[in-house]
Amino acid sequence: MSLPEFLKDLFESWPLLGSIPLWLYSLACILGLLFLFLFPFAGIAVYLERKIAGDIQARIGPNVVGPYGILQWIADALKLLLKEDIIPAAADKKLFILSPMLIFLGGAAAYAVIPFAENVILANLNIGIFYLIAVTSMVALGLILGGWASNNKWSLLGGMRAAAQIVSFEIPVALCILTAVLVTGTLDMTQIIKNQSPYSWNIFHNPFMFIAACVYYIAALAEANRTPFDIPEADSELVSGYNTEYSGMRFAIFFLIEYAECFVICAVATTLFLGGWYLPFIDISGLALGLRIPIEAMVFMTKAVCLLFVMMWIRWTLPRYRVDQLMKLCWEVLVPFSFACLLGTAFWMALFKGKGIPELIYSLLGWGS
Amino acid sequence: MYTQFATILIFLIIGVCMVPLILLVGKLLRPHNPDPKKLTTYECGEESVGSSWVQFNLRFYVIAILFLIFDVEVILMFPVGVTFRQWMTSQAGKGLLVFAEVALFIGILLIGFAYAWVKGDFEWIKTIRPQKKS
Amino acid sequence: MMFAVDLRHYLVLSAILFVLGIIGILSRKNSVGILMGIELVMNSAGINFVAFSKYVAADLSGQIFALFIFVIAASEVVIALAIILRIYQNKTTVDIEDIKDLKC
Amino acid sequence: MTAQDVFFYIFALITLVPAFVCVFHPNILYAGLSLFGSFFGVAGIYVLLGADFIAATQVLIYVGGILVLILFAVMLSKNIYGAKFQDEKKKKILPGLLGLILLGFLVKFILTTPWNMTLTDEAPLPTVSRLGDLLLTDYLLPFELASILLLAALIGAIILARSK
Repeated sequence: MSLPEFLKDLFESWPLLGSIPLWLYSLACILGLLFLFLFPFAGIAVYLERKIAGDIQARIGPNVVGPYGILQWIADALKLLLKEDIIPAAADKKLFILSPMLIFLGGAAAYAVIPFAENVILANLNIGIFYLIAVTSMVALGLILGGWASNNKWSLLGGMRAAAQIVSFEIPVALCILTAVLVTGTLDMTQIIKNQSPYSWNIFHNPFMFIAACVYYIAALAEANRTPFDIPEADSELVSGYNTEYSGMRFAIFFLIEYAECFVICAVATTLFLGGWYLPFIDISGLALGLRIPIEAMVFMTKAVCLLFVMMWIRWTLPRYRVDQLMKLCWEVLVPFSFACLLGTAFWMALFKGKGIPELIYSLLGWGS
Repeated sequence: MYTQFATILIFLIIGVCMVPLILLVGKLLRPHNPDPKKLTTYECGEESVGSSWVQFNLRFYVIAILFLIFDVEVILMFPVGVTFRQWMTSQAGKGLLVFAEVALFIGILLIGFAYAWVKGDFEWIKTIRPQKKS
Repeated sequence: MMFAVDLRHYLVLSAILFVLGIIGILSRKNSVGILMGIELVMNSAGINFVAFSKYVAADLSGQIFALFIFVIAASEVVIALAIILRIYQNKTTVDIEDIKDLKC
Repeated sequence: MTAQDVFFYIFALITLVPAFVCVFHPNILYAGLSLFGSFFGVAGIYVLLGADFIAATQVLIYVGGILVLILFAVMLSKNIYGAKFQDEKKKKILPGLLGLILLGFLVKFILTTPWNMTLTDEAPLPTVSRLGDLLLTDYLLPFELASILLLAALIGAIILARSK
């Protein structure tokens, strides 16, 4: 059940809140998700990134604004808000304004299907993960327009390279998600998690799934333009790629969406491969609903934030790929691997009738759980 | 199903009008004094040379072709992937038959992938040959 | 009742889209624009198939056809744009007026 | 006038107005962009018809794939001597007239023929698993032929597009 329906049933008996129509609940949930989760979390992710970068490079990182620099991201946001926002005279004004909209839509709309806990998912679509792939493929369009509209040779090349990179890394991402769908058998995000259990996560289902998880993580890293794959923003060559001409709040949107997409990648990885809100071997389905949902949300968030930490860790340790190495990596390493995982998982399921390694071990040991 | 998609529609509407809202808030708060010097396109400080709608060769396009063909293949595979588990767990006899169908579908397209690989279409051409001036 | 949406409304909508596509194909000079017209025609066919699959035949055969329309549309666009860009490389123009002589 | 009818008219507008702009706008890049809006309208129509998987496929293939290809083609085929995409000086009266006549015939046929439609108003069921079963059983041959078609399109396009 999706969050708006869950809240409506919860507040059915209340005098005032009982009569509110369902779409008003979803409106409230959407605004809550955007303003209470997406923007603050993106800001905190920026702060985390700079702290981790500082730690890796043996320096302190932001610690001036607020205790340990926690309010640094608010200061950044306000600064960007007050910065002058120029549109270059030679730029194509309409496209210049349209491009951040497309990119924001592509990045933010994926949050509608992220399952934080049992009933806490904004839209319980039957085609959850497929909708997510469809929506994130819109970002490539926004990048092309952004690069083209700013009428700047480097941002044009940066935009084209970013679009080519996102477009070509979408194939391994889609194939690895398809491999996970083969194992779980549904596209509905909450159902994907329910098909797993605290004792058998998808990543251990069969060896090919483990490889598929790694390939997914790497390819999704590249799709979000994160180092070591952030060729478009390669400061040495392309100044700052497609968002050279953007300044002020418009640039903040590009910046914010990059971190929003990073969290989407980690959330999808936890949902598909790491068993969503299930603790490793502790079954908490017996607790009361009111207690279980916060715990599940915390478990889901800890897994996602750990993956986010790994992403940031990678960013400040690995050097950047060249463009031809990047394309060669995608088409000559990741795509063959994901095809192999797809066929391997299909063969494994045909052989063992859909049972994974955990189930086989349990049936051997006679637990039969 | 309609309620879920209604939520998605509301989300998209809010998403679309969120960016102008933020920019509007920004527009109210920030200074606005455009001067021609500031509005020139940024080229590391030098004067920008020539129009930027520069021409580039076709390797971006080859990438887009490969993406679209394999995207369509993945899309055809998604419904099959969803019911794959049912076929495997329930009808015992047909397990390998369904796997053969899926393997044939993917195998045919892997031929195209191998062709593109052997013909070296994945290499990102390092030297850009001068455009043939007509 | 005029407003209760049924099969005819969807068919009228896809007819209008189809005609817009035809006008686009006939009136465009730029060959990439002609391709956009073809995309509109393909979309209108898709709407017809899915509308029939809901209102007339209860099974999903209409949606399967819509799925195969995507396959055909994708491969058609890929080939057509490859031809257009190949012509552009030789004659540096995409206007159909200049691509009339048989030898590029 | 249930909610679905209202949404039908909204999505019909979202489909037709950008399609109209795409056909009649002189600048080819803006025409390509208005296709983006019309593809979203068509995706909304698919949702109203209960085809959720087809709607997501429409967004993924048309917006994420074909439109990217068209925009790449438009940018790659920008003629060098700096003409700013203004290319439409052709008159649009004749095609417009022809289109209107065709539209008149089509609408007449649609409104007169008795369609034996079954008006069911229960909420549409999810379609993905039924599509998968159909693809694997009744429509297996088209499923395999589709991959051959894609193979042919892939190899043909690569040979053509390979910049020698």
